[in-house]
Amino acid sequence: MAQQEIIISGFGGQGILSAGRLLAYAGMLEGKNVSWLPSYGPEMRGGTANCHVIISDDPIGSPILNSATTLMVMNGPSLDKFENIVESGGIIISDSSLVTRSPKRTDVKVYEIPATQMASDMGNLTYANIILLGKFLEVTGIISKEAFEQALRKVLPEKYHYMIPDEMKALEAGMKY
Amino acid sequence: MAVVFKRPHALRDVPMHYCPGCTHGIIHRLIAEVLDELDIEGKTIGVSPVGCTYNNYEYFNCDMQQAAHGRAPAVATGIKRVHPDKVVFTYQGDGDLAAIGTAEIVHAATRGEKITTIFVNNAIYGMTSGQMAPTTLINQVTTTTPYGRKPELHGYPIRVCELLSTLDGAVFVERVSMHDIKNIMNAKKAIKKAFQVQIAGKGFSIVEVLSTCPTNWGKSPDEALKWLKDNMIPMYPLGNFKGKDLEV
Amino acid sequence: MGEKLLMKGNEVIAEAALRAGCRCYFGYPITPQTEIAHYLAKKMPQVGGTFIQAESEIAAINMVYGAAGAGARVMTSSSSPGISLKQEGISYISGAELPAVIVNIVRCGPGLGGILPAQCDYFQAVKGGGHGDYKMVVLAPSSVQELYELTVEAFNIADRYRILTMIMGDGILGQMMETVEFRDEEEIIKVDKDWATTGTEMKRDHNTITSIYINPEVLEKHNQKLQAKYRKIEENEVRVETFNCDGADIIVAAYGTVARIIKNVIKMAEKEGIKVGLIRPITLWPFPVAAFEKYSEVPKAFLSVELNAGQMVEDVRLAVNGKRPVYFHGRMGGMLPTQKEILDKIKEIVKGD
Amino acid sequence: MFDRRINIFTGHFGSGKTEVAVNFAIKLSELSRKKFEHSAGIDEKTAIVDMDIINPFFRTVDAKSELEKHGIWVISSIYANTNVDIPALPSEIYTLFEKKEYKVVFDVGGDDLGAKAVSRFRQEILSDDYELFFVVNVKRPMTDTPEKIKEMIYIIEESSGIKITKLVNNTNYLFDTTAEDIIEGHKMLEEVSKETGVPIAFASGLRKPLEEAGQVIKVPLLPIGKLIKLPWEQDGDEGLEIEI
Repeated sequence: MAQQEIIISGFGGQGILSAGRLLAYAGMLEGKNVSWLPSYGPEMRGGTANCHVIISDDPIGSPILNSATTLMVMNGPSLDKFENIVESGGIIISDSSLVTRSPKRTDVKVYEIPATQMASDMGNLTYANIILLGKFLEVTGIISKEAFEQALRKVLPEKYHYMIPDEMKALEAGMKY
Repeated sequence: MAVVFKRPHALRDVPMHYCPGCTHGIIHRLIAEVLDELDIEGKTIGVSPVGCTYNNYEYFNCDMQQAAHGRAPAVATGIKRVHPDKVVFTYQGDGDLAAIGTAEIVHAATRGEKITTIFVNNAIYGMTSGQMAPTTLINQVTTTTPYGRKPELHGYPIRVCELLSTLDGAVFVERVSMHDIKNIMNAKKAIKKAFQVQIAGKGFSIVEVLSTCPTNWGKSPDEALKWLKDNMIPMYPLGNFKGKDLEV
Repeated sequence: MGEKLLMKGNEVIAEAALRAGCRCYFGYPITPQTEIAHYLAKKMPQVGGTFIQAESEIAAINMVYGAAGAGARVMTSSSSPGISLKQEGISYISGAELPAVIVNIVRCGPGLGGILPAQCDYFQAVKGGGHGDYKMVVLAPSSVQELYELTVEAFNIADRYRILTMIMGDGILGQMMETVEFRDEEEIIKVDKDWATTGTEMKRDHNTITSIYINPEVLEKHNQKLQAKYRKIEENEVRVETFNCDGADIIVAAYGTVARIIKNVIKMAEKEGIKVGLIRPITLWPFPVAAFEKYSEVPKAFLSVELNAGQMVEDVRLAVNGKRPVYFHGRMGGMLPTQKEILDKIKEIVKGD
Repeated sequence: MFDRRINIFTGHFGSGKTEVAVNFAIKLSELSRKKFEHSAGIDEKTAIVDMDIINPFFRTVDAKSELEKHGIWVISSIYANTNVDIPALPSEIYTLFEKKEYKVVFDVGGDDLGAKAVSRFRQEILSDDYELFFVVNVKRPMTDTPEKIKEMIYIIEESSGIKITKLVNNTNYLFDTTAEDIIEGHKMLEEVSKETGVPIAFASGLRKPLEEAGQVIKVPLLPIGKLIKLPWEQDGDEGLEIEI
C-alpha cells in the first residue's frame, strides 16, 4: 500500500496519542515518510483524544486527514464520530470491551477485539492500545515486529524499557486474536 | 597644585540638558565617581529609561542601551544574562519604574537579577510636564491632580523600597536623598555599595534617590531642596532597608 | 545529512535554535507553542545558555532587546495575543536595528480567540503590528523539516541584516510530528558585532544602542537607511516554492499548513482533468512578487486560500497587478478548508468563463 | 510700554502670546538701537527666552533667524523643535538676571500649566524691574467673557506666584480679523481692567485692522507680523513683511 492513513481515537489517558507516535516512529524506522498530528484542543484534558498518522512511500501532502484507510477506536463516541470517514475497503479496529456496538459499515473490514479485557487479564490496562496495534500490524503488514520493538525503545523513556518484553507479548496477542 | 575638582572619567565631557538646579546631574556624577573608584567603567553596561534622562547614554562613558518606558529591568536582564561577568545598571524615574514598569522591576528583583537600579524619585513626571507620579504625595498639586492628590480618587503614594525589600531576590535596598551635602555623600556610599553587591554576585540591588524637579514643582532650586526635606522624607524615610551588613 | 528523528514541530524549532547557536531564550507560556519553552528549559542549562520564563510577553521581548544589544543570538516565541503584547519591543528592536528571532505559532483571533490553526496574523507580521516604518523578515514553513531549515536560516538572516526575523506557523505545524533530518554541523555565519554593548574594556569609545534620534534630519536619514536595507532584503532574500505551475490552468497561492492541503487538492484535480499550480510564499515578507509576475499569464485565474478573511490575497493582487482575476477562499475560527471544498471552488472558477 | 527690563508674556493656550512676545522683542531691540545711536555709550541689548514647557510646537525658535537678524539673543531649550519632548529649561536663564544690560522677553507656555515654569524664578523676577503681561484673545473659548478672563488671570497668578501687571488685547481671527473684533476685545478688557485694577498696556494685531481700530480705542498699538508659521505658510503669505 502506497499510503496508510490512520485515525486513532478514544479517551484521553488510553494511550491514543502514544499509539500513534509508536506507529509513526516504527514507520520511519521502516524507511517510510510519516506524519503524526494530535488533536491538541481542550480534548487533551480528559475528553476524547485523537491523532492522525500517515505512513507513506511518497512525500506527505497534508498531515490532516479528511478520510482514513484505518480507524482504530477505543470508545463509543469515537466510532460514532469517525465511522463514516473510513474509505471503502478500509479497516476498522475496535476495542470491543469498551465499544458496545458493532460498526454499521459493510464495505470495510472490521476487527473487534476485547483489548481492555485482555490487557486487564495480562495485569496491565495500558497494554490495550498495543493489543489493537498488533492487529493493525498483522492485517496491513506495513510494519515489522522488529521495527515496532525498536520504536518502543525510542519512544519509551529508558526507565520503562523493562516493560518491553510484556508489551511485545501484548502485541503478539493482538496479532493472533 | 592640588586638584580640587575633576570630572570623573566615566562621565563624558558634554553639557547635560537638565534644567538648572535639577539633581539628575549630581546623581549622574555620583554614579560616574563610583564607576571610577571601583575601576569598572570598561566592564559596565548601563540602561537608559524613558523620562527626562532618556538620553543619559550620551553622558556616561560606558556602553549604554536605551530602553522603552518601564522596561529597563527586562533589558538589563537580557544584557546581564549574556554578559554575567559585566556590571549592568538601570537608571529609572518614578513613572518608569513605579508605574508603567512595576512588573519589570518587581520581577527583576524577585529573580535576584544581579543588576543595580538607581531609582530617582521626584514625586512628579518631569518629561511630560508635571503630571502625577505614583510617588506624588497626598494633596500635592500636579497637572493631572489640579486639586491635589486625593487618596479616594488617586490612591496613595507607592513606597518602592519598602515594597521591594520584601522580596528575597532583592538583597540591597536603600533610600537616600539629594537635599544636602551630607545626604549626597551618603547617597554615593549607597550607590557604591549597591554596585559592590552586584559585583559580589549577591543579587538585585537598588538605591532610591529622593530628588527635586524645580521646574515642575514651580520652586527655586533652594526651595525645592527644602520642600523635599520637609515633605518627601516624612513619606519616604531615608535609610537602609536591606543588605546593610552584606560582606562585599 | 545526519541524525533522522521523529519530532514535534515546536521541539524542532527549539532544537534548530540551539543548533544555530542561540543561547538565550526568553518567553511566557501560551498554547500552542509552549513545547518550545519546555524543550529549551531542559536543554539551555545543558549547553550553558539562558532560559528565562519572563513575567510577561512585554518583559520577554525586552529581554530579547537587551540580549540582542549585548551581541547574543536570541529568540522568543509566543502565539497571537502574546505577539500583540510584544509589538512595542518589536518596534524598538527594529528601530535600534538589532538581530533577533521571534516565533509566532498563530492562534485564531481576534481577542483571546482559540488555539486552533489560523493565519489571521499575516497583516500584523508583514505590514507591521508595531509603530513606525519597519519590516521584519517573515518565514512561513510548511513542514517540520522546513521548520528546522528556516529556523537556522532565520538566525543567519537576522545577523546578516541586523533585523528581526519571524517564524510564522500554526498549531498544526507546532504540534505535528514528522521526520526531520539534522545536519551534523550548521553553517553559522559569523558577523562582527562591533556595535554591541560588551563593555568598552577602556579600549574603544562607548557603544550606545538607541532608537531615538533628536534631530529630524538625522531621523529621516536613519529611516532612509532602514528602507535601503529593506530593498536589499527584497532583492536577496525572497524564498518561494512553485509547484506544478508550468502549464497550469489556475494557480493557487497558499502558505504554511494550507499549502500542504493544496498539494492534495492538486492530485484530486488532476484526476478531474484540471491542472492546478501552487505558488507557496516561504518568505511572506519579502513577498515573492516575481513568482506571481512570471505566471501572471496563467489561462484562468489566481486563487488565494488562507485561514483568515483575506489578508495575503491583497499582496497577491498587488503582484498580479490586474492581469488576471484573483479569487479568495478562506476559513476562520480554527476551521480548516477540506480538500473537496477547495476543489469545488477551483471548479467553479475554471468553469466560470 | 517698553521701559521695563524684564517683560513676561503669559496667556491662555492659543492667545497669541508667542507672536506678541516675538514682535515685542523686535520692537524692543529697535528702540534700544535708536537709544544707542542717540546717546552713545548706553549699550542695551535684547534677549528672548522660550520658556514653554508645555507645547513642543509653534515656538519662539520658529522665528529664531528673524530675531537674530535684529541682534536678539534667542535662548531656548536644546530640544525645541526636535524629535524629543523634554521640557528642560536652558541654564542661561539665570545669567539674564545678572546681565543687567539686557532687556529680556520671556515667552511663557499657555495657561497655569505653562506659567508654572515662571514660579521657580519668582525671587529673581520680583527683585528685578519687571512687567507680567497677560495676553487675551476674546475670540478663544476659555477667555470669551470677562468672568472667564478673570478666572484665567487668577489661576495664572496662582501658578506663577506673581501678580499680573498689564493686560494685552490680542483679539484676532488670524487673517480674518476686523477692526470691530479688536474694538470688541478692548471693551471687554476695559471691563476686566475696571474690576481688577490691572491696566491695559497695549493692543496688538495685524497692521491694517489694528490701525483702523486705533481710531477708536485709545491705547498704544503693537502691529505684528506673523512670524510663527505653519509649514505651508513659509513664503508669500500676508503679514510676512514686518513693518513696525
